[in-house]
Amino acid sequence: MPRATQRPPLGPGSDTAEPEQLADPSGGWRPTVSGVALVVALLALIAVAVTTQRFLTLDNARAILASTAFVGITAIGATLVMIVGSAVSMAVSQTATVVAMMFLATQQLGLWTAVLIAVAAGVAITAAQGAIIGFWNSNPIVLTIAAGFAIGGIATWFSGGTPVYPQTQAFDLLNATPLGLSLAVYVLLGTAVLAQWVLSRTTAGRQMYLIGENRAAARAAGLPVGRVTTLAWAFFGACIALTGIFLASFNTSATVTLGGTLTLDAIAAVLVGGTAITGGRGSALRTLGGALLISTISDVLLLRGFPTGAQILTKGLLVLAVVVIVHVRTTRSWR
Amino acid sequence: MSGSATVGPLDADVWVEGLSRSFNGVAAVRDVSFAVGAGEIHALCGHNGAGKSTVVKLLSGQLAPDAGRIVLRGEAVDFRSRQAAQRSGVALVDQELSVIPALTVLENMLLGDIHVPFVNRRRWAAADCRRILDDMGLGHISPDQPLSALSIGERQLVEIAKALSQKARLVILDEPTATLSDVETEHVFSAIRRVAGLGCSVIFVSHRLSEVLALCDTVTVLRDGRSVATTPARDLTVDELIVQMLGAAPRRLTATRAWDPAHAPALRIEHLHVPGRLSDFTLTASAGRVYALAGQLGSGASDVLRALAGLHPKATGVVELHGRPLPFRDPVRVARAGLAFVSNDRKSEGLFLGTSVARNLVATRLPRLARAGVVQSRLERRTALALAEQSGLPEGRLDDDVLALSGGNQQKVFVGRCLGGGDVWALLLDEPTRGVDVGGRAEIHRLLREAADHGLVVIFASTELDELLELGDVIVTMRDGRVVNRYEGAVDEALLMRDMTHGVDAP
Amino acid sequence: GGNTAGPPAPSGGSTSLEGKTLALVGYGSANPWGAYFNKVFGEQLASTGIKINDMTTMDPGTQIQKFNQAVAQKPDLIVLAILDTQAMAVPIQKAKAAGVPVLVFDGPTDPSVANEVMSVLSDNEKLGEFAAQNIIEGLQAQGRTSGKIIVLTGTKSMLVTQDRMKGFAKVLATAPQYQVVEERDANWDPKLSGEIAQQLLAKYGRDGVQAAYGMADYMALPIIQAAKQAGIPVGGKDGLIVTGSNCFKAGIDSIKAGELYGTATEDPGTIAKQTADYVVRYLTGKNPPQSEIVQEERVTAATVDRFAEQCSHA
Amino acid sequence: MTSGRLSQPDRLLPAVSLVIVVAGFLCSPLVSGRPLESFDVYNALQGFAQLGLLALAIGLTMIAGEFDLSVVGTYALGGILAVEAGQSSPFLGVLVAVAAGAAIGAMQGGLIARLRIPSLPVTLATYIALLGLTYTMSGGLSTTYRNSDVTLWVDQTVADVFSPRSLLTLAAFLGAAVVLGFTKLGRELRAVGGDRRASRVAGVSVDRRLIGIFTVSGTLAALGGALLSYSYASANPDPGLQPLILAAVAALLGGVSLTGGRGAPLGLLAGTLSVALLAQIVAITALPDFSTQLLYACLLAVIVAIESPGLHQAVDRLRAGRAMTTRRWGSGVRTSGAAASAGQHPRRAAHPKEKEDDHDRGDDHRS
Ligand SMILES: Nc1ncnc2c1ncn2[C@@H]1O[C@H](COP(=O)(O)OP(=O)(O)OP(=O)(O)O)[C@@H](O)[C@H]1O
Ligand SMILES: Nc1ncnc2c1ncn2[C@@H]1O[C@H](COP(=O)(O)OP(=O)(O)OP(=O)(O)O)[C@@H](O)[C@H]1O
Ligand SMILES: O[C@@H]1[C@@H](O)[C@H](O)OC[C@H]1O
Ligand SMILES: [Mg+2]
Ligand SMILES: [Mg+2]
Repeated sequence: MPRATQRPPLGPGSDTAEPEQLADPSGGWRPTVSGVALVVALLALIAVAVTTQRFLTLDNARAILASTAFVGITAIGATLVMIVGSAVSMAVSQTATVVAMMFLATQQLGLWTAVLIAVAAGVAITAAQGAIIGFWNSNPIVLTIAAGFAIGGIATWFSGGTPVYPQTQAFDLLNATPLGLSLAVYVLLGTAVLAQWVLSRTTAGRQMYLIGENRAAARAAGLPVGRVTTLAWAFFGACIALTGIFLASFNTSATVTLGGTLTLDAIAAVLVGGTAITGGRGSALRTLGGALLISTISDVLLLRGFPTGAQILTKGLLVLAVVVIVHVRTTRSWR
Repeated sequence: MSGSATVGPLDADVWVEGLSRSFNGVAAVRDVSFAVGAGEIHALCGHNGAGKSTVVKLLSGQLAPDAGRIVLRGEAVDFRSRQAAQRSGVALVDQELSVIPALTVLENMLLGDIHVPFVNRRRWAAADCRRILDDMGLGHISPDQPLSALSIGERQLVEIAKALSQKARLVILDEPTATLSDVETEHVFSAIRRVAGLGCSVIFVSHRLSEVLALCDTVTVLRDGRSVATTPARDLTVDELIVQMLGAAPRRLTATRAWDPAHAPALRIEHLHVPGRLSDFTLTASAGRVYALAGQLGSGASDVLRALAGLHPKATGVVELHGRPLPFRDPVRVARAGLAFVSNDRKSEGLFLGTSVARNLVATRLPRLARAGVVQSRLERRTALALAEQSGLPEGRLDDDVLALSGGNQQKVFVGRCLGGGDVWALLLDEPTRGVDVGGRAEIHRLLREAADHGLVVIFASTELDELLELGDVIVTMRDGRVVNRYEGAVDEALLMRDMTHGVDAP
Repeated sequence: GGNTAGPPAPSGGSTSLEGKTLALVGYGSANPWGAYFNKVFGEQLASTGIKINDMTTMDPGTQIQKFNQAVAQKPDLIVLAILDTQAMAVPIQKAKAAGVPVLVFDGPTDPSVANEVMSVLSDNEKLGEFAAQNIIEGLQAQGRTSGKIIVLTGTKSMLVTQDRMKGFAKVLATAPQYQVVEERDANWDPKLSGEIAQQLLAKYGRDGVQAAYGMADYMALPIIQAAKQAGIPVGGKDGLIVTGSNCFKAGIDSIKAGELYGTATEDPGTIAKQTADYVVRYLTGKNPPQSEIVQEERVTAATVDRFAEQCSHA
Repeated sequence: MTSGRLSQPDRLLPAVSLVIVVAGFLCSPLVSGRPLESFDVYNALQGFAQLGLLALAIGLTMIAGEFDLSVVGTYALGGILAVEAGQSSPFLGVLVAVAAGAAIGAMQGGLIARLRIPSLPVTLATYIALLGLTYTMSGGLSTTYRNSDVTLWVDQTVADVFSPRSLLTLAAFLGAAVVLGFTKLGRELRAVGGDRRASRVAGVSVDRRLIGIFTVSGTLAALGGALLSYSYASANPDPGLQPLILAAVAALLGGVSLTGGRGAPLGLLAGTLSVALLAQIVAITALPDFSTQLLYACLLAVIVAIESPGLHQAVDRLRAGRAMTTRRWGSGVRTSGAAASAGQHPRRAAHPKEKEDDHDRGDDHRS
């Protein structure tokens, strides 16, 4: 096994996931029962992983990263929305689909124009929902279910259901693999770093935590609740749009069902990253860790020859375990 | 659990012996003992964090003791839950309002009462409820009204009425009157006396010491989790009680100083009106002075502040800050204009409890600590340190979550957040010392006085006469949503009381 | 009932079917295949004057409700594309009992009710066979004496999928040197197909897989994309041989670009035309055979030009 | 309880949506050109039966302030178990399904109540795991139910418009209505949903109620799946999210809110009937399929508008601002006169809604 000794440049998912999993939201690491459980679980995973044939190969690391990218990018955006207290969006896959359609339909205007249009559309659709939630204090789940119906219905109406084909192949540039990694992976890493910086260093990011922790207090204190919430959703929209663009490029055509199970996959990644669904705590890097962890586990199970059902089952149990570990520390209940 | 020979004070109905409880190794209650006789009204006093509520939680089945025992009518009990305590006849009014807005008044009264049958018997229950409400001075409220339609004070009264009507052996009331007006408090006291008269033991917790002495037979004082004294109330004065609580005599505030006329009018409020709550409130406030809005709950005092803070979207009127109109229906623009609001509820509408003290202190001024939208960490840290020092918070706790602070210190964080910097022009505080002990209260009063000295307009609303008199340079009394009188200087408790309870249209 | 005995208005030679109603309980327009079918089917019958009630959906539960509704409305014919084979058996029996004729298109019914309906079926077994032929041909052309194959199927619970796999396995058995190492349900989902392909290609490594079958072109293309991103060559002298088995425009383009080795027809336009034709024959009393099978064709680089037009509508 | 309560959203929403949809149903002949028949009602009720138990399950957890996303997973599992265990005896199949559903519900309820974990992540995780389980059990294939007697029986016409399946579903709603309406359970469930801490303090066995309601939810979902698989003669290992979303829409139209504390089984019944009738209207009038999506979007938009406290405040703010500009002069005098003439304590005289606004800190309905 010549390849097995060769360490991949970015390392397998679990390696990058590990330190982030442990980071405390406020920065410092405090040993807790749940933290210890997490370390043990991760060590176990690493043990299982490294004893799995072909796990420690460059190709495999690349595959893990690549299969994390689409869901990961959206999940990074979803993290901001969860932190700001809007829980989740149920309209993600519909939005990604519509963006993908627009992206392919505008290829003849040039790649970057098409990208711009697609991102603008994603931001507009999603930020509009964010504005309603932020300024009017609407329930995000009800609103996004409605938005999902509306977007899906309108997309079917206008496209008549036929796939959208690009008139030029300009998008193929986005399928490039510089240094052997697909472009989406770089975008994923870039998005994660950017999101983390926004959250921890910018005024808006810091206000997101405060608003998510206690919306009424934020409002009474005169924090710009509506504006900041809209901003978080706008960022989310840009992330969904990027995913849609990559999905479109990858598939070279777009149909109404392109988004697939993106909605729940993204939520799962954010939750495994330990972001609290009640808002106020979480981190983009940990979401990246969560997304990588899920891909890594799927990968290990796949390499070990487990069937699809077992993979899904394990993913579910993993999410459950992390949710229990993460939320056991807080007694705040979901309201 | 039971049976074993238990000997307590002969006539004791409730006997607590050697009760202890710690949280994460920190003792909240240590070796507390006292006894309450049948029909006795027994007060628990002590400053914030002394352990009163923890004792209450141990007695009412919300917490299990680490050591010690609770004996009810000669039988040792071991409550594993609220229900278990309730089965033994312990009724409770928790420190935090614990009624359900989503239910009707009647449903709230029935909730959790073990005497209420599993299958509903509505008509019978409604009649009972009607009578209980009338006794509590709530004749105007219908049992079928959703609780969400009631004011906070009325909700509190419903909760008290509920506890007193449960045919309990022991009723525990943890700061039941903190949100009540004096008239309402009188109703509560007579109701408490009535159940005590029927042989029920009562444990009463309050920071309003004169009210404690007026109502209770015996007072047990807790200090740092220990019971330091149990004394008949008739043998105590308020000052003596304070000495017991603090272990030393309290520091008195120096008299308010004369107003420096150099300070020009800063905040002009004209014809402020909130439909159904406040009519025609007019006040011109100058920098450097403390304005006190005196009024019971529902008097409109608190609505003045909420309206100014942008939290009453229906408010109308004209408000000017430094001669410029204040967009007072929008909390964001109000804050940007330099008005800081401290609500009367630091938990749900105040602090970010799961966030560190430092981040709470700078929460409202992040834009000013940022360059091009990026928060400057060093500047942030410096500001937090300065604010902590200014508000008398221990520097060592800057990185702790606010949740881990005592109530008094939490309130200091809340007030401290509004201080310092040239970015705040007016402080609006609603009950700035609610539930804060004597020491904490003096600290907060000092902070507010200093803020005024630094040239801020300070307006606060309070229901407590002491506080109004101690702190207010100008006192505006309010009732029924309208201003009754305005005092500068010569005023006394009796005058204030009369204005607040009878208003202008008094006979 | 809808059978108003109005005199058929004789109009310019073509048989007028004015007054006849037809319930189309087909695939919903959310499915691209269904969308194009519905369009062509409607166009074909527009001139006949038949009234078509749109009762299409992609949700199996809704389909049953709509089908039962269609039966109750007693149209002259129900045209049906089955989403859940089993679940549709009893409703079909009820339609039979109510005397409402049913014409099934695309995938077959449950065998228990096969005699209760008329059908215009795509030849799914053939489609699977073509896919296997493509792979064998491609690998042999590369001169390979052995080869490992991965398969991403449509929703496994659908008979369509099962039939394609049956045909695929049958033909592949004739070339035992080529073996399926992995067969996975990708649920007619392009995104899922891409993810699974990435993982499988990583699992077997650069040299571990020689051919791949994605059951529709929109599932085969993500495999190609995944291979390219993993640095695995596609097509050509020693690249991965990838085949689809029902054609879409993107697949045709890919064949022309030399990436997709081949596919097969099963294009919605052809079935739609044949189904529409069947409807007219039936309603004008021409007694068409109870079941017709659509002629499926294999598409490779050699034949792509012949099928390019036919396959370019979905 | 009194007529005044009709204005509360938990009564208003289901009443209005049912009235609108029934009116649409009655008008559908105008489009379809065919008079309504008893079959149309039967078929609508079949749609109701398909959705009903799921909607009841999710609705009851929503009243308790929780959101049980796993019901679709339990629904799928119930279907598969009923088919596998019920080939010879349908009752055994239902029993096995229901037992499994109850166990899954109890497990989740236990985690949520005892560890005080929010329900959305827990039930999402369980949903994914259950999907894996059904997939493993079925190999991803639909499993066939061969007992066609049962299949015919569950959907046979009873009294022209009902079937045993729709009657059973109806009975579940009525049963829930009786239990919650006539015992203290209803009150306690809403209390738990309204304010959990306060309920605990008041002496409600919050944990037991939560575990109970999740057990009921799992049971109902599994029963729904079992009945559906008997009706379809097959069980689908992955029904997708559509049933869940429709059930949630039914519950929301039924007047429950995602904040909890509000709603009743009869409201849920009306909401579920509304959704089923809407689908039936689309079927009768042969509207294109996507119009169903758009109709749901519109109905939900109404709910969003009603339940957005910030929207109402914005409207108030706008009105107050406009009032200021039109009555610049003397406004104070007039308004103060108005309040005084009420001759009552303004707090007491005020309309309840205004007080609610004031105390509504606007955070209590984060989801
Ligand atoms: N759940 C808890 N976890 C950790 N510490 C606690 C907890 N509850 C109370 N404490 C701590 O125990 C001590 C006693 O608190 P307690 O609430 O009994 O005080 P109190 O006398 O009621 O004060 P107050 O007058 O402010 O209500 C305080 O230091 C408090 O911070
Ligand atoms: N709610 C809580 N959760 C966790 N820990 C708590 C909580 N309340 C108090 N503690 C811990 O218990 C300790 C004692 O609490 P308390 O608030 O009584 O401190 P204190 O002695 O009154 O200090 P201070 O002088 O700051 O008021 C605190 O230092 C804190 O770490
Ligand atoms: O047979 C059809 C398949 O070819 C298409 O691609 O998707 C829907 C299927 O029913
Ligand atoms: Mg206390
Ligand atoms: Mg203290």
